[in-house]
Amino acid sequence: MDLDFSPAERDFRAEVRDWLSTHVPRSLPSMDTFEGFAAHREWEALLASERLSVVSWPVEYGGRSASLVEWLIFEEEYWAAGAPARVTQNGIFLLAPSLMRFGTPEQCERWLPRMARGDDVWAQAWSEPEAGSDLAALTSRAEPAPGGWRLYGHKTWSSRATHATHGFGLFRTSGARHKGLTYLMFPMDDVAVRPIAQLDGLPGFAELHFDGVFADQSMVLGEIGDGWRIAMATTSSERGLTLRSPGRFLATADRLVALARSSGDPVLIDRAARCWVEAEAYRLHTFATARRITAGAEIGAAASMSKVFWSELDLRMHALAMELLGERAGETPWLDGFLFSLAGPIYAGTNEIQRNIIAERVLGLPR
Amino acid sequence: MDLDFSPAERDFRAEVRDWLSTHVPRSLPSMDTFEGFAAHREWEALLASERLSVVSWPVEYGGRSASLVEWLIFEEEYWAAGAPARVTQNGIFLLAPSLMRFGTPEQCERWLPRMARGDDVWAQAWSEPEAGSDLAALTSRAEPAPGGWRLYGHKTWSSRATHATHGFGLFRTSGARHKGLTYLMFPMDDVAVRPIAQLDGLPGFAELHFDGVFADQSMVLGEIGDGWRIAMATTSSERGLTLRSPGRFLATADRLVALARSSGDPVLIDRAARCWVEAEAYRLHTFATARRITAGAEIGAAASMSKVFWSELDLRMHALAMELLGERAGETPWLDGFLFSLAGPIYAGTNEIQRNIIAERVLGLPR
Amino acid sequence: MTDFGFTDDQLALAATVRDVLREHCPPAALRAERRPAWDRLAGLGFFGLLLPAEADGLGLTLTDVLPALEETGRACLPGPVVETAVAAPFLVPGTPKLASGAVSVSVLLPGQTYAPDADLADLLVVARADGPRLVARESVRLVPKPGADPCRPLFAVDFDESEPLDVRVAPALRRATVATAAQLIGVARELLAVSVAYAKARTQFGAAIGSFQAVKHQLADVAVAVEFAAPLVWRAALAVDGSAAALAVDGRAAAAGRAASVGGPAVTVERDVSAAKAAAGEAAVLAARAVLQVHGAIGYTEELDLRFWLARAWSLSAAYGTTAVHRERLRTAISGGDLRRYP
Amino acid sequence: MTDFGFTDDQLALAATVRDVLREHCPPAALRAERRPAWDRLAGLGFFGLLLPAEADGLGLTLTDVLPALEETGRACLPGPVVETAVAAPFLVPGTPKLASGAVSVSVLLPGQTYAPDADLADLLVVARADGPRLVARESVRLVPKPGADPCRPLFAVDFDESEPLDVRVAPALRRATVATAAQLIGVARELLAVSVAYAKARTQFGAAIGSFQAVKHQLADVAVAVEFAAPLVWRAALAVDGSAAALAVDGRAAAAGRAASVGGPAVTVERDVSAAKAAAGEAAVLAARAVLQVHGAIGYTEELDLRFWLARAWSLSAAYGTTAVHRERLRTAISGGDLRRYP
Repeated sequence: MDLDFSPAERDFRAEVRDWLSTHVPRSLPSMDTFEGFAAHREWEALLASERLSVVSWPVEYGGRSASLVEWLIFEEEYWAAGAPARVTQNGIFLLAPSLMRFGTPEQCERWLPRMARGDDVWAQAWSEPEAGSDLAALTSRAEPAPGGWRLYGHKTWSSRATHATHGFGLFRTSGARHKGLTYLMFPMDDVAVRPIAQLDGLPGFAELHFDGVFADQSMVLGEIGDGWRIAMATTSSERGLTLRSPGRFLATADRLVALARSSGDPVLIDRAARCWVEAEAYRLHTFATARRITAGAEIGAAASMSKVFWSELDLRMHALAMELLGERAGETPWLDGFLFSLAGPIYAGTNEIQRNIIAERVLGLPR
Repeated sequence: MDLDFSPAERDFRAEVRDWLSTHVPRSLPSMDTFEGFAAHREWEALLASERLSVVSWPVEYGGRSASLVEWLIFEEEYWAAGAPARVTQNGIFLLAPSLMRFGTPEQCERWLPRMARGDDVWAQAWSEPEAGSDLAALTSRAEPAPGGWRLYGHKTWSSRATHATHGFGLFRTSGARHKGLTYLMFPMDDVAVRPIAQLDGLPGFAELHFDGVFADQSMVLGEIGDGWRIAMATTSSERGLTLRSPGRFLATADRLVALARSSGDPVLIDRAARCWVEAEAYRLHTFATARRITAGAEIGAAASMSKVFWSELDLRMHALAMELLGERAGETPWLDGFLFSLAGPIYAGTNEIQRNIIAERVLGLPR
Repeated sequence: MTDFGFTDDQLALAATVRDVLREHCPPAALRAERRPAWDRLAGLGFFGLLLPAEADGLGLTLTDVLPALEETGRACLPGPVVETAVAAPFLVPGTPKLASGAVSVSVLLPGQTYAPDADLADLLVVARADGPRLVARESVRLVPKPGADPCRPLFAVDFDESEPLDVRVAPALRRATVATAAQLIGVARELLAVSVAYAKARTQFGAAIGSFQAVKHQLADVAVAVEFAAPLVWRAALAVDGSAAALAVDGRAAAAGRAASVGGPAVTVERDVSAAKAAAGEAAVLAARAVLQVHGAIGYTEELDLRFWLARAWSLSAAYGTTAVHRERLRTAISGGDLRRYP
Repeated sequence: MTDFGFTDDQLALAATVRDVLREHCPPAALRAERRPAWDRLAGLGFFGLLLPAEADGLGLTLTDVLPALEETGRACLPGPVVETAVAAPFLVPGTPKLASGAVSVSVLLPGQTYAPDADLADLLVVARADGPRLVARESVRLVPKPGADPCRPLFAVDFDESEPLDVRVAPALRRATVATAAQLIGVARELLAVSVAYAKARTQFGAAIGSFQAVKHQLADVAVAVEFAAPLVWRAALAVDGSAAALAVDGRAAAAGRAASVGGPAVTVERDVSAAKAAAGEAAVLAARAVLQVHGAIGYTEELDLRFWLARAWSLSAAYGTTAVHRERLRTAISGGDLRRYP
């Protein structure tokens, strides 16, 4: 066992830190506004110009073929530098792993480099009004059409969809429940988008209405009817290592400790110190997971433990910041962070679902 | 709204406090030992000689016909004085309310005065090995015999049964599940008792084996086959106001604050202060409940809220004391108190069951 | 004789307020109006409830109006209600027409960071180091401050002209704090009711989500938190009222010869006020957390009325001292040896 | 290059210890013997693992033996294992036959209240204000102190004759604390396994209780707590080992020219040790709470083996500093600005 970094890893950290220190924009408008979305895309393009937008991807798709540990180092530096949230997140963390695993070489070459530069921004289209936690109850459908498929139905809780260029999701091509679902990508041009304002007043989500939107044959990911399996691989990645690197929580914990210290209240300092240690535990746990993945292990249901841990830690940190700031919270980024953190235990599989998965698939309790 | 006590109530409090200050024994051996059991019975007899063992009972049964508020006052003073736990508890708080409500005048006159003096000490016989939380799954049975009933079967988790003189419980006289259960009292003489040692090493529980134990007709409480309804009225009283008066928790909270204060650790003091306020909340809530009962209201399922609150508060208080005392805990009464408090969320209906009841019967959520 | 519950009169007042708010402060009004139902409440005499008879008021106690205040929380009523109806009678009781509701008041007292709803206020009472000052609308400069609650905007206050007020702010501040705690109980009850209704209606995996034990137990925990926070709020109101009575008795040289048995010395009253505010704030914040978890993503949107109650839970839990501030006061009082219980 | 997991050698050692304990420290042995499996472990060289070669040891690091220590917790192994195998090599490394397991050691170091298993100790190391003292069995007077754990009795220690020890106690104390944290992880894992097995087997209301969501979620929470406490324990072992390495480097006038990158200054090592002990203690206490709740009344009895693990969770969480003490150290370190992460 060892927690030393190699010289190459230390050099990489130094390079990233140095570049970020001179390039991170002071602050961008929210990515859920029109001008904020454009500014975030510009930032992604700048990152990509340094091959820093997707460091773990192969070089040919715009990355550096970085190791998992290097990616974790990048993320630590990225959030510590106060860099902006990633408008390309859904594509990079949800779609790209599925593309690399289930897509054709042509699909990868066509879409991944554009995604890496922020040329395309992808929205996910999983949930439907009657299928939230119960994803297998989807009813949106894809009907065969000359050269491809026509999509019909109604998706909701699609993050970033208000400004996205493309989307991806599951559509029913036959059968019921888990069977007969197909994983499809589609351009947003012909999708009727109704923005949904969040608690902060901005349209982080949208409803998508499909009335014959065309997706050509090249937009099918994997086999027809195999969408459930592909999506489960993707959502497991969403729940697990790749979506939530520790970097963001480490940066939040550092700032929280500074905030608590200024209060002088030992009880609040204690709560902040506890969060700081938990963020450190999450980081260490992630190093251990990275080691296992590098050794070829599948993380599987254990990813649900990470999801529960980081989402509740994030909420606890922001709730403590709310108590520390009181009526001044709205003058700081903590209020928006708090509202965002409230969604953590809900999205990517509610924590109730995650606890069921832990109990049934990690511990082996009966369904 | 008013929190003043009447002059009579204040006089009663002064009398109780005064009497206890000169009569409470310094400390008795555990009631689960032979000599401790005898000493506790002696103490009950002394209490009864002052009509203080069952203050809320009618005068003819040994009480003072005290109001609910006077009973609460008695309990506050009793625990604040550091007086011994009540060896007669099962009879007084579980059986007696059912006797008064469902028993004949002859049954009340025969059993209640003896119970008040500790002449008889009653053990409950509810649970069976395969019927713990699921009480309706009982299989112990009563078979008709000349002049009464013969009892067969196996009960467990019978508190105090090792030394008790009598028992009471449910026995199947016909049917399945809730139907066909009859509420029976029985002498312990012919019951085979196997003590069960608890975590503290003492036999607070026992298994009871019945192989034709005779209970004459006078030992049936209520109608044949009506036992479930009677028992539910009793267990509701067990979960609710009567078993857990605030007095014990108030005394614990006061001692906990003193203990925490001496640590000088503001985080532990904060936790103690929080417990103190919660004990006070429980007290105030109980005054409000007493007012409703006095006005003729049925508390019903709301009693489950009290059960959850006091049992988890009690556990929290004792767990904090364990942290405060560390390796010195065993030299104080707090260790035994901690072990006892661990049973709180389990007995008298687990807190999981209680939360189901709250959700279904107080909030109206579907089963 | 202890009688720890509300009288028929107190409950009737609350029922009247509830009926008015149901009709005149529906969720649609929260989106459209800054001060819905204000005139209707004024017509009921709401703003004179705590004022003495000589100021055209009814001279009621805080305890008397507590259930009615809870209803204002349950309805998420906007506007400086607590400040005008509860604080002002103890700061500027002689203000003409205060009882009629024609004058709106906001306050900025010790422990508050900003003045709530100051945009609607005809008068502001601002505590300064040398004592409270009365500021008229035309003398005030307001700077809006961003916050969570669109219906309870916050303002930094500056002014040149003001009058000194010869009054202690503690009686008003205590009452505003307890009144806010009562509103928080109302907010929590409404959030719980909305959660239960949604959990009965929403189905997933072929069953109402309210039939899943995880949902049941979360909502049961909210019910327990509210159930045991409420009596602390009632108690604090009695303590505040009692300390007024005790002061009145003292003022008359304790002619009656019997000290008020409910109200204790000031430190105990502060303790009880902090216990009420902390417990009510925590119950409401817990209810907010549960309602979001039960609703899933839909709870996280502006479209649902829910967001007004969520915002109110957060804004009121920070108002008149955060939960952390009141917890700090509690541990100072209690570890300082103030373990007295009343009666 | 980071490699945050145990090597095959480290895991193989743990597997060997586990096999020995399964055979020679079954639950029946906990009722019957004071020091089961001791000779077998000694035969494996267990008590020399941390001793240097010149003391007939293997010179392993704490990290190397951490999984094996976790197994001693999982098996609820009685006896002064941590004191003899982990603390003694850094207090009295020159003791003849220490590596062979022929000499048992108990310790009473700063932060401990009583000496554990001192009835079995041939030697005692007792910290006094003027430095640590070595006390032989024949010079010691022991007063047994009541505690929760029948297999880890506590003793007050008094003596007349003793020798001064010219050694710093911190290295031994840190290692004993981290070793105890590793045992707590083992205890927690065993309690979780027992809970899961019982929840699968026990039926109520016609279903295995493990199919009820309330039970599932309680056990899931235990799993999460253990899962995220364990890496803190590993990290603390690395930090303690690293600080020894750094000292060794310093001692050679930093000839190699590169400071140890893992071990930080002492304050950071203390911080990491406290993080490990607090998190492991809390995980074990949570597991104890859950196992009792899952078992219902039967968990509350002396008849079940369960009681030994319950008692161990409580006794070890209080050993070498309570959770509260370590939490206090953590907040002092962290609020003092020690936010350094390694590497």
